[in-house]
Amino acid sequence: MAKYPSEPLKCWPKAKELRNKFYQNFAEAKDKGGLRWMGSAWSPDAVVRGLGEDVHCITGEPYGASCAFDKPLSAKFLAAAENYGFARDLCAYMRNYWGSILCNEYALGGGKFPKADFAWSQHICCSHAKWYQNACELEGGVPLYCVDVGAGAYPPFEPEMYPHRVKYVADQMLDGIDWLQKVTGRKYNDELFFEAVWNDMRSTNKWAEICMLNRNIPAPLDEKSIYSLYVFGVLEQSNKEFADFYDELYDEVKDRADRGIAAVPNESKRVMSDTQPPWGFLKIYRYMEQWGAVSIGSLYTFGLAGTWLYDEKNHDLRPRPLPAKKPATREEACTMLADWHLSKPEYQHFYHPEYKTKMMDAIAKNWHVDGVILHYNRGCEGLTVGIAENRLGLLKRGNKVMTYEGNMGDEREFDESATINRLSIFLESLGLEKPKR
Amino acid sequence: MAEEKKEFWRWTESNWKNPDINWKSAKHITVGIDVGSVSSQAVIMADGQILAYGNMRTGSDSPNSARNAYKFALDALGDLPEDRMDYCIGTGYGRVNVPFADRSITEIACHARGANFIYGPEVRTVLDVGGQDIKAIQCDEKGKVTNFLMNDKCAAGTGRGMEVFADLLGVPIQEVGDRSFEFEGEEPKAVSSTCVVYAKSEATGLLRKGWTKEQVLAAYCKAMADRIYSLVERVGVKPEFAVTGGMAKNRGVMDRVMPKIGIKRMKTKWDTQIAGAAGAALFAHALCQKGKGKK
Amino acid sequence: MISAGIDCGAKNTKTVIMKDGNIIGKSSVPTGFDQEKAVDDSLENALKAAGVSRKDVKKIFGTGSGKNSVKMADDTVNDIKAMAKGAFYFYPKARTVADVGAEEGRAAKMDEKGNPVDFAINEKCAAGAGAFIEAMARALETSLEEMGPLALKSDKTIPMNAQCAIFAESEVVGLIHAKTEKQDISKSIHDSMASRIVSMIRRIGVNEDVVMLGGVGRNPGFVKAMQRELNLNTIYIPDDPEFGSCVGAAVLANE
Amino acid sequence: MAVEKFKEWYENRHAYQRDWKKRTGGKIVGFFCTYEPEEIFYAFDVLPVRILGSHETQDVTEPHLFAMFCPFCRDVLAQGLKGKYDYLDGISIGQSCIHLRQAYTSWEIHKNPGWSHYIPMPNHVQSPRAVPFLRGEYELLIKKLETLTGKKITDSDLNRGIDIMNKTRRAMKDIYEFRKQDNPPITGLECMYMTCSQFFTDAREWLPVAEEVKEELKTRKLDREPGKRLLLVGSENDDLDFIRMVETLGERESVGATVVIEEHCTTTRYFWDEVEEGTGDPLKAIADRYVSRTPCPCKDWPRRSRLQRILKFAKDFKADGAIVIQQKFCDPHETDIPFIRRFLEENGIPTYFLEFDVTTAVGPFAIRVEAFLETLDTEDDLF
Repeated sequence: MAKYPSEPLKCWPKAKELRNKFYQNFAEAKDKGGLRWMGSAWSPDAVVRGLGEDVHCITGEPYGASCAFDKPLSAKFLAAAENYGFARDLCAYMRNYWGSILCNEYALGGGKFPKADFAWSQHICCSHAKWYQNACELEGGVPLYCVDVGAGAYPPFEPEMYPHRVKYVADQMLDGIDWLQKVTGRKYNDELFFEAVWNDMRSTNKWAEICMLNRNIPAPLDEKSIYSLYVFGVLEQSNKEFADFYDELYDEVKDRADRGIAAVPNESKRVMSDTQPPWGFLKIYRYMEQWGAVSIGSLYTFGLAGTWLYDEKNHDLRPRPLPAKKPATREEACTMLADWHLSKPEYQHFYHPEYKTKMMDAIAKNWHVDGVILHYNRGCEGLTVGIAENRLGLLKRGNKVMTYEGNMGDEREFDESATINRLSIFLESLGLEKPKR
Repeated sequence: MAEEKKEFWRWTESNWKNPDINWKSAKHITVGIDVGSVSSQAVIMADGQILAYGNMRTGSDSPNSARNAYKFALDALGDLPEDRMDYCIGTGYGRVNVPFADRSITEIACHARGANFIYGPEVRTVLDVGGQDIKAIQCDEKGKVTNFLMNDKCAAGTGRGMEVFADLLGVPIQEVGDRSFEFEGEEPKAVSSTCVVYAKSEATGLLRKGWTKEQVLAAYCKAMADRIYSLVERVGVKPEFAVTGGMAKNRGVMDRVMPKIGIKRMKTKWDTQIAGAAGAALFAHALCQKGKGKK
Repeated sequence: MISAGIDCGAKNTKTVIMKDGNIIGKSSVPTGFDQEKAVDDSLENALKAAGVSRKDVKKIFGTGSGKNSVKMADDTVNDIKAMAKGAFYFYPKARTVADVGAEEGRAAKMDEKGNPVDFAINEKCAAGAGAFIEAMARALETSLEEMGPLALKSDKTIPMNAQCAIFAESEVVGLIHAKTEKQDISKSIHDSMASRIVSMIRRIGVNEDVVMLGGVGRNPGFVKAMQRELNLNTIYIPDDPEFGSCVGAAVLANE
Repeated sequence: MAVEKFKEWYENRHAYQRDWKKRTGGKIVGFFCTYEPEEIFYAFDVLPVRILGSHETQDVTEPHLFAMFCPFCRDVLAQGLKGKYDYLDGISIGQSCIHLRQAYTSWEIHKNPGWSHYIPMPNHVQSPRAVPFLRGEYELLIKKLETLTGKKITDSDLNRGIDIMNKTRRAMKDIYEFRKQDNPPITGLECMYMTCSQFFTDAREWLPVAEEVKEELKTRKLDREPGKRLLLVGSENDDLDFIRMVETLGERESVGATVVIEEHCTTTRYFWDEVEEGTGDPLKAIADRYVSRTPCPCKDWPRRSRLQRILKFAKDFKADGAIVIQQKFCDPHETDIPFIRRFLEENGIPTYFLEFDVTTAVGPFAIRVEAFLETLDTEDDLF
């Protein structure tokens, strides 16, 4: 008794192909005389693209998540990290990553763990720079550069974006360009850089536009699919192919929305989530669908790969518009990129949980959400910082909220049956009926 | 509910005397007392050789536990006057509550020294699984500790947990090891919780599902083995490897830990529970020899 | 109309028979290893106590961790809902309920109809459940029944730091060695557990009227400790607090 | 002994601070992390006091902090929620770890402190861009403090702030010199009372007492065996009970110890480095100081700059071994500790690791410390 028509996404094969190519490029970079680098999902990867088109990256977070899908392998990596002396409560992605180095095993396609030529990352939570600092050391001395983006909240949360703050971040990028040239011995190509900056903004703007389409009832995308699609904005935001793909994807999702195609045909309640899910247990989303609940996304999936601005007046979250023109000088490109990155929604809660609560509540209201499910994720202190206050803040604003504890990348900390039990209680309280047994 | 509850956890207390040594010809009589959270041992040595020992359950009163264990060892011997000791060292969790001890030394040092004695000087890694603690110790050829690690804040995988479990299943503690292998078919998956209280409820759930006691025991022993292994692995295993404490006698756990470690554990004719007390008595003996004993 | 609620818990299985909203019979039996048998026995006993026969019962709802073993149930109810309805039955004014079972502590906030609007569950650590006091009673070498009254005799505050039931055991032994009065240790045990439960209740927010369900509601030492921690003069506890969720299930069956 | 005054201050911090307000009519701002430029507060004649926990179990922070955040930030937040600091005129934090930031923001949400200010202290302190950025932030802080006090300040006010802070730092370093002696005339516990009480008192009142102690130490002899000399390395640690336990082990056990030096944020990371005076740009000089001080590990990258300082401490103070202490769930330290331990071991300093919980009793640690001290014992009488 489906309420809405549904159909699979047409761009799945393309998405799969792009993803495979990305990983393959990294693995094979050296054979073709190229370079390999490692860094976080939030690294300003556009800067690196000025080194040439044969420079490929491995992005730590999606790699850590990929490990989590293979539970026995992940268990081995986690144990290796623990045996080295790393605490069990550290970021689960990071431990999977270090474990891969320590075991010298590559989770994507097997073989030895490909050593990077340099590390290029950013720092906002307490772990990001330390992640690669340690990885560099474990790999026997790989050079490291990190851009600190902890320069304060973006307007409207702060009255203005103080020039010295943007300058701090932009100047680190400028220094980073010199550093990149020094450690690679390559000459830097500014044109490639300008293009990459533009693609970074294009892809993250378009991702936000795609998420906007999920305001539609029924939702054209469910969060499980979103997880497979947002990854491009996470892997390498400045990648032109990814930006182009998001254009295509936008058209398809727009068409679905126009035609009333649902991701979940029996959608009768809409929920949103927060933070990374326990990757090994995405079946909890299927379970919700059986009840007729669709997860329409989250500030996490919207904001990790998308750039938005919070509109205080209308209490809404809106895609950040592209600037009027592309950058023309190195300084201008760094400034534009710094300013763009500083406005990431996922950076704001590091300064105050209220900022995140406002954005989440705006999603709840404008995406017609009936309930909020917060994952108290033991695997990531960065995205769970302030989450208990978010819960209180969302409740205060009249939302129904449930929480569950788990871990995005360490299955030992997820209790499946207890979580299912909580979910059923919550879904029932939203007025859904449990599926017949 | 009239039937009185049997205490399946209760392991056999024992004492022993060495028939080959006459204490009357000994120069130094030294005593080591190990008051643990679950069991207490007293080892009496004559010139560095074990003369007698006693092994008992610890009561809630540790000064008495120390005295009782010592008395129990004296009982085995029969004719040694209680005050004929040159030096006594207390060790274990209740070490500061051994009223007649001249000095106390941690059980970490004593287990290493004791393992060196009961297993031989080749031992480099000692695993001691006690009532509440798991200790992985590295030592040199003299039995001196070079590195050690202890479990923190959670008693999962310890001897006390095994006792609670034996009680729950109604399997006498001595039989747990053998029984845990007596089932048909595949080895069951380890229980997911080694927390004593939760493992209990998980076990109840498994029994309700129709598992045999033996399968449940296997699953629990496996979980304990996993937990113990993770600690051992963190300190690093250098051969030779020896196990002390009560858990050494539980093949249900040990036969599941050893394949993971990948080497054989050393064998001994001695009761593994007396290692700590033996180490203490040996330290006492060394002090006497150097004229640093009392008097 | 006659309805029944059966709560198959970790330790005991309870049944309540209701007629037109009044309790007419109840029974509790140890759950043991065979849940289905416990369910049968408990229902049988309760029917006997109520003086009605099985076919008089129009609807049976099951709840508790073993709710799927309640084979004769027309439907099952989740623990939170059953607990909230039970509390509402006894104290319609209450908006906060806590239920402390043998292995789990739960708390919920309710609306004016007794439906849960927010909830918290204390899982994974026995230090916040009834089993904790039981384990501590053994360490203190006293009976579970004596623990509460013992605690009431003490006015000392000794912080209990161990977070694991097994370590708490040795902390208790340590206190005995230090010649601490049994009554003071008992109070410390109850304070420690109450603090954990209150921590959980605070997660959903404390309202004036708090209802407590679950077997530990019979333990005066624990109740006193809860009052202290919550800073409340009264906590509402029905006469047979362990039947709370069971009553909730029966009420829902009746509805 | 003057040294006892510090213990009194430590234990009666609230009474002192309330009294200070009454006496001076001044304002007090509570700060959460040692990345707070106290010089600027002193320039405004505002008293900056650090908020530390009370080491008591509590049940008020559960709704605000998810379980995986460190016990220290919980303990700190509990102080606010329980109203123990209701006399403050404001709160502030210089950004370091995100755990403590949570305590700050929850405090701000639920206690309405009136005045609050967040300083995005740069994380990339090894970048030349950090100082100009931080100087910009200090200008914002000054504007904000003007709203609190209704005052304007000049460079000479800033110099006054620098002067008093530098003097307390120098006094403490002078006192630490005494700990290099074979039998130090001051224990680790006393030093900890001294450094922590500086967080709670007006530096101008604390300093003369410290100077008095300096004089007394010249002739003081302690009637105790120093035992093994220990270096403490770690995260936030004002766990006086632990240090007391370590330093009194020798009274009942056959091994004893004295803490002779620490590398953590309640002592040396806080006070060791001074602000350069007479540069003509005091605000930049202050920024320079906070950027170049021994960092918290979350700012110690890409180079691990703490290692050399820790080793120098170990050598200068002749430590026999190091105890590495970490608050449970403290991610910044957890990312450094495996490397610090390896580094110290390679340099001949044995280490032992302890995971702390400010609200946990020190009892279970005694056996570990004692066993560690036994491994440091080179006397062969036992073998």
